[in-house]
Amino acid sequence: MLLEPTSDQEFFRENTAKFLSDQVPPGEIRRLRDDPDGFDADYWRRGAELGWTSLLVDEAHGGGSLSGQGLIDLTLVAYEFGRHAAPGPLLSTNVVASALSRAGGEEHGTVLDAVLAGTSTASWCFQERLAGLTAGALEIRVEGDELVLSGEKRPVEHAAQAAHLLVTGRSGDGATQVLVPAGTPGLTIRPMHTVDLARRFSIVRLDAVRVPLDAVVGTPGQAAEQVEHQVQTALVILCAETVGTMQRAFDMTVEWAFDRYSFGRPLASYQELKHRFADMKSWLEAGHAVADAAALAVESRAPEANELVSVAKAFVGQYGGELIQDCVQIHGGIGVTFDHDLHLFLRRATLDRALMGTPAEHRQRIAADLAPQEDR
Amino acid sequence: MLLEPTSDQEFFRENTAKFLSDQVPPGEIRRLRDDPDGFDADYWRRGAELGWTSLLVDEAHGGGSLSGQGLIDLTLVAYEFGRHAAPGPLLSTNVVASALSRAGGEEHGTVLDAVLAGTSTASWCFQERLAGLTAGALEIRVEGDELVLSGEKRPVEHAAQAAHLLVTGRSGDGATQVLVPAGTPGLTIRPMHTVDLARRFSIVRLDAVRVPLDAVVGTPGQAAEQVEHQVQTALVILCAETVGTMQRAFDMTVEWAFDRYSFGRPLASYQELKHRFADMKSWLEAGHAVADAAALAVESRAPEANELVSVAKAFVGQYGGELIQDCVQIHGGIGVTFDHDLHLFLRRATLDRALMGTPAEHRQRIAADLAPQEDR
Amino acid sequence: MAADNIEDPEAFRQRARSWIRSNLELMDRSVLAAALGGGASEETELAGIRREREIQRMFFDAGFAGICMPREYGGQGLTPAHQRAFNEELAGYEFPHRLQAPNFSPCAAVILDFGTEEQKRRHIPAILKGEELWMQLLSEPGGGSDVAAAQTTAVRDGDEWVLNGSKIWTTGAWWSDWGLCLARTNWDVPKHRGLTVFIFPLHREGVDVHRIEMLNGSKEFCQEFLTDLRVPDTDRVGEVDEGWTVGVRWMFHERMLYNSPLVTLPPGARFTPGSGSPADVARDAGVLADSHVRDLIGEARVLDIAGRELQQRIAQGVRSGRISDQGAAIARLFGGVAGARTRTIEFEIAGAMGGAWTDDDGAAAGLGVDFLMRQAACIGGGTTEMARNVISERVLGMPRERSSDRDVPFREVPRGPSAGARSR
Amino acid sequence: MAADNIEDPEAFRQRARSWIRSNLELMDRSVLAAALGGGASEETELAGIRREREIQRMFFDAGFAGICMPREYGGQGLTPAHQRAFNEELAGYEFPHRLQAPNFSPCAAVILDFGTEEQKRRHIPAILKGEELWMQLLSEPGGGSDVAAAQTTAVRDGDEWVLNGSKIWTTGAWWSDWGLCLARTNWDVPKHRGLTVFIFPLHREGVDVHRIEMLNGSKEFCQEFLTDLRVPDTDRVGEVDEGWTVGVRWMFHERMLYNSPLVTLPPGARFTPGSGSPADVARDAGVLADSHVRDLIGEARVLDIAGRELQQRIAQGVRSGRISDQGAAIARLFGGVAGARTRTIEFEIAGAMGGAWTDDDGAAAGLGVDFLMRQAACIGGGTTEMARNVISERVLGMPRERSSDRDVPFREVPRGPSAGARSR
Repeated sequence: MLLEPTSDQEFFRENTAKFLSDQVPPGEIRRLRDDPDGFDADYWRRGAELGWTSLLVDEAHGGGSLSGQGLIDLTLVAYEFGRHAAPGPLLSTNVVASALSRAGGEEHGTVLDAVLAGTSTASWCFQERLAGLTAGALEIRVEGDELVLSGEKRPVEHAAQAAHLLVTGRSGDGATQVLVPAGTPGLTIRPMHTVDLARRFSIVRLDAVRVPLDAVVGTPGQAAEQVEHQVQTALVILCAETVGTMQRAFDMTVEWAFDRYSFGRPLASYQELKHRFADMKSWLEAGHAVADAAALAVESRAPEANELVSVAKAFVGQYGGELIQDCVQIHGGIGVTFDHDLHLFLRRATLDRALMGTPAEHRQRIAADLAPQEDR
Repeated sequence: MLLEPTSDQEFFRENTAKFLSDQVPPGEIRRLRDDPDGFDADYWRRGAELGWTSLLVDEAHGGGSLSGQGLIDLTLVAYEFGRHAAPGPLLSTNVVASALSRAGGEEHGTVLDAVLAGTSTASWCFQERLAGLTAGALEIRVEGDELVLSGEKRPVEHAAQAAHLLVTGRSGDGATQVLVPAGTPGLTIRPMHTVDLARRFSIVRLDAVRVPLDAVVGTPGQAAEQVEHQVQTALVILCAETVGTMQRAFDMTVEWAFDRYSFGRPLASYQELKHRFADMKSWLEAGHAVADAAALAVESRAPEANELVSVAKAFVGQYGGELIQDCVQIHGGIGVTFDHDLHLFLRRATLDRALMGTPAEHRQRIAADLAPQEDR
Repeated sequence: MAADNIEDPEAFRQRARSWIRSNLELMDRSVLAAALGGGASEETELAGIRREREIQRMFFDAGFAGICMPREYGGQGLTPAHQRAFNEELAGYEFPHRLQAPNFSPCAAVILDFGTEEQKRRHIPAILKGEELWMQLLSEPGGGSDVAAAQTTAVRDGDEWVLNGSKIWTTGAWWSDWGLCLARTNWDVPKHRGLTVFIFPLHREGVDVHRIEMLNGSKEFCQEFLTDLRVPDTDRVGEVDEGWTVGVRWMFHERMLYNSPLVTLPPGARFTPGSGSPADVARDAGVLADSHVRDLIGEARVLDIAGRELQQRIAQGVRSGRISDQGAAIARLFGGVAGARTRTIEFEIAGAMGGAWTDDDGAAAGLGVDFLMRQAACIGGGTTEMARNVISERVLGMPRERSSDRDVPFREVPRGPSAGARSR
Repeated sequence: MAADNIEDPEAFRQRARSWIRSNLELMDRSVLAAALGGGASEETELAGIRREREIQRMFFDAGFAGICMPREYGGQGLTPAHQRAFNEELAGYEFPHRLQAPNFSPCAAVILDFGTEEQKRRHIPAILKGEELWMQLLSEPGGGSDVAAAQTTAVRDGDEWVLNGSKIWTTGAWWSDWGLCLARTNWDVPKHRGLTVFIFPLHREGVDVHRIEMLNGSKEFCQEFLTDLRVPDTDRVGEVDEGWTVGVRWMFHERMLYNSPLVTLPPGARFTPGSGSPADVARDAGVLADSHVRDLIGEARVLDIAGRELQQRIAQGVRSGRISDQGAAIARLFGGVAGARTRTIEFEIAGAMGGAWTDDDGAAAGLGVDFLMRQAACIGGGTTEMARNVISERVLGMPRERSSDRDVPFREVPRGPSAGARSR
């Protein structure tokens, strides 16, 4: 997280932190395991009032940021989501809201208004199996005054809870994005299992789903740049959230190490553990640093943004998991029980690591930029 | 190394250990850095008298083992070579001697006798760039009553010191091995740099090198099985040698940890270091265990021999390097000086790791056996 | 026992093979995986236990129970080579996997080492027949790795002892019969000198067994609350206040687990989660051709085989005396670290399926949950940290870690700000 | 100094750019690599130093020396932002890399922090002009990580001190002019309370500089033997017996190395071995298309960038006070571990060429030797172990490690069986 936030940013972050601590304490997250939606509509609406959905939306469209750098502000929310393993479709609503606003905001103004107000949510149907971070193989065809969509997306965040789905795909050689209302014939939403207790994912199948031409977002066949920016935005959100999980697990475990005595002295006095805490601290601070650098690069549209989001995702994906697992180890058996809180953060970090490209996929992406393969 | 050697084996190993300690103490190894041959002819001949070259050779051809399991006996020598970072073409002479003996021993009897006696050495020209552990792309063609060899081998152990070179290659679809005398026209031997102070490697080029038909070893075009066995033998020797380097570095560093005081108490009393020693001990014992298992499987021609040599090479290649580097770290600055002994063992382990397939190459080989790729 | 009284291991193997083939079903790996992953219902679980007791009884009747246990207590009095032959023949067949650890080892092993003649005659045959299932009551909620810091207290009252306190991490106590329990009988001496070992039935007044839910949904582990539990002095194991002598051996048996000749474990039937190999995961995740994935597949195999060979080396060395009993910690450490790494490898190979999956995803399904549980390999049965302490101090002879409880009456040992709350 | 007195960083950058382009040569990376790899001859090395002194003088004359140093001592009195701009403009050009560490930091930094006014006026301008090159005499042969356990002794004799002992790991002492030296002035108090810092010229009677050969052939490190070396009391830095106050700050500067605003370091010019990137190595080893190799290339890049961003975060935090000075150890730890891992990655990518190579193998040549040296990244400038102690104890506030030398007169501290021999 930002080392030196403005006082506005700090106030904003603290508001969200306080709200999450009150509304979704660990016991509530555990309870959500059995809730099919994973979050409560009222909770989400109140979060939207705190500003969770508007930061990437143009002021002209009803949005607005604190600092003029909306994505940076949003990382503060994502970070607190990580620190609380908080429920709700933070990533998908923000990516969709940003996409609708960037596309002009007018055509889909009603949808955008509802998403901004938190009265409904929108889901981003982007990833496909083994398609990497591209718009995917889903086919988008023009037939008369309709678009016909066919293909499968997975995993899709909170698809079953969303009023609208922003679907990416290919029309001919170009990338296209289409806003599909929930319940459109031909749309099937099949729930998936996930490691997280509160987030919900689905496989979304589109079998010749028909929508009017004006369901398109932006210009048909020209969405590649938009999609790339959405990918970067999503990665920034995931990284900030992961850093939040790392920070929380680390803090809990430092406290445990001071409190817990073994052989008559606190765990924190054992050199081997102290040195592991030192390593964890170095990963944690490096995690903050790369996640922030990536956010700033995307916000400022810097040329290195694409590399930095991959570096950040690869780094926090790998070291975040290792850090929290080390926290589990230091807790011992209690750390793998359902009643303990630690696994809530391990779950979120594990989920985020697997979404939008694993560390290995991002390392390949980085290598592809550094060393294009002449021979392929 | 064998957990429970026979008393014969123990006596044999101790003889070699004592000879190496006397003849090639660390100071002598350091001196060899500037010796173009890397070992002394008399040293090698006396080693041969101790039995270094005869263990894989049939009794009928002048060889013989202690235990009836010659390769197991040889691992004791290789282990001591590792413990002393000893000079000399142990791997190549044994592989060649074994190949000549298995091929019948008669055709190349004079060469075999000299190798057995240690009065000359033979080199095994096997590896090529990026050819993996196959006989290679070197071309062996019949022209009248001659064989014509063309290709390049690298790295070749002690080629420049050898009286004969056993060259593997392809004739048509089959693997063939040919014994080429040093000095044959068309043969170029170009020295390479290496991390080791005593071992020497070369690039051996064969430009239409002509030898009589009877220079072939075994049956032309039918050497695949022989080559596979030679590869397994070489890997067993390298693994045993690496385990010797691990053991020596570990022992030196345990001693250092007891002797060296920091902040008024021995390094061995620091928990963080103690735990690293525990990890090292587990790698060391596992290294002994897999290296021995591989040797036994190859010796007994067990079906899992091929997998076990790759497991052993991958394991000791990776963990051997990590173990000795950790020993360097625990020594601090002194551990990377030329005057200290530790790097002699790090060098040998580093060399052995890179020869005959890196850990990564062996992991690929293991995966290829476990999961053949249907789609390639 | 003289060697010539013993059946030839090869003949024994043949006899075992034909008996196994005509009497046992093939192992259903998916059932095993579900049981281990916590996915089985209580009813299924209890049915499984019943079947395992039944098989154990069949072993007993056929002369395959307690292969390395003394004949006078119902065992076969044979050698580790016989047990190995039996294990190998058993590969692929159902076997009483829940009855191995801690039932045969450490529990039965400790009774054999320290029990009275009467205790051995009463309990060992019952264990071998599958009539008594035993669990170890060793760890405590406030104790962590420091099992000698037991606070569960036993106070003498005539010919009986009265036990109060709590034990935790007892596998399957809810379906087991008897417990082996380390308790404090003296708070006024340093911790190792005031312990005593007791045995008692788990389902009786004074013992409240509570199932703990693990993060993967498994409820196999239990916590027991002992309240004024009365145990006759004849159910004491070893001398009063000398329970640590028993405890040291007890933990040796625990670390030897998979190598104990008292345990029946077919090769390849390690108690690990998942039912597919890393190569299966790669195939079902569609990434089998990727060389980075193949590197991971190779790495997992290297760890698996190196671990197996290490186990064998340590077991052989401990048997022959070339390696001290404490050397068992070396294999425990390696196994823990390799197990955690293997879970990570499988999760990595699963890629996006590691975060969200469906039941159609084959071997790649559910690996995210196994990843969440991966440290269990480095915690259960004594942490890897404790193993590292043992290796450095007992095997390598390095100076003992300073402790603030060595020469202090246990009553006065610092327990930290929140120990009271945690230890209930 | 008021902000309005300061040149705008952008204007400064423009001025720096045009000066650099018209006055400096482009950097020859192969020359740098050879120098770092120990492959340069003594003559080449000395010629390199001469050129660097010359460039430093040009910096001074052009107003680019000591950008963040006070004007009264010849510096420019500007801000870290100016130094950063200068560094960025310098990328790709020759610069006095051997004169940065430890010359400007820690040495000049320590003089600025603790020197007398006279010492600063005499030495800082000379350093900025490239006339004096400084080295730190901190470590000792018997001391390891425990620099406060210095045994080099200074005894007062009137207005002078007489020094005896030995220092080690001084980079380039053979071509340097002055040394900053930590010595013991009192053996009868605990170790931290009996130290004093002195400065003296390195090439004079009583100082014997001996070059140490590293395993890669480099002879940059030296060991000094001090024999009845007489140093005037005016060349003492800080108070008598309070050298540890200086030492703590000294080591902070050392850990800040690459982030110190006193150091001139173009981005990408890190002092690492080798002249090729992992991708270059892969290309020259013929394995660029392999996805496992590409994973390693990606990993090296991740570590490189994460390390860079971490350095910046820590530097920013230390400047603003949000992170304590001790936080510099976090970046030092990460840099060491990442450096060692990167050497391993390059070696792995080189494959067989890592063991044996020719001069024709391009970027894949010689990486085996860099691998042999890889721990240097975790040793030089304070070990990663010491950094972990600092982070856990000073940053996280965990209990200090027990030591047997805290409240004991230094004379009575146990030194181990062979300390005498080792410390000469």
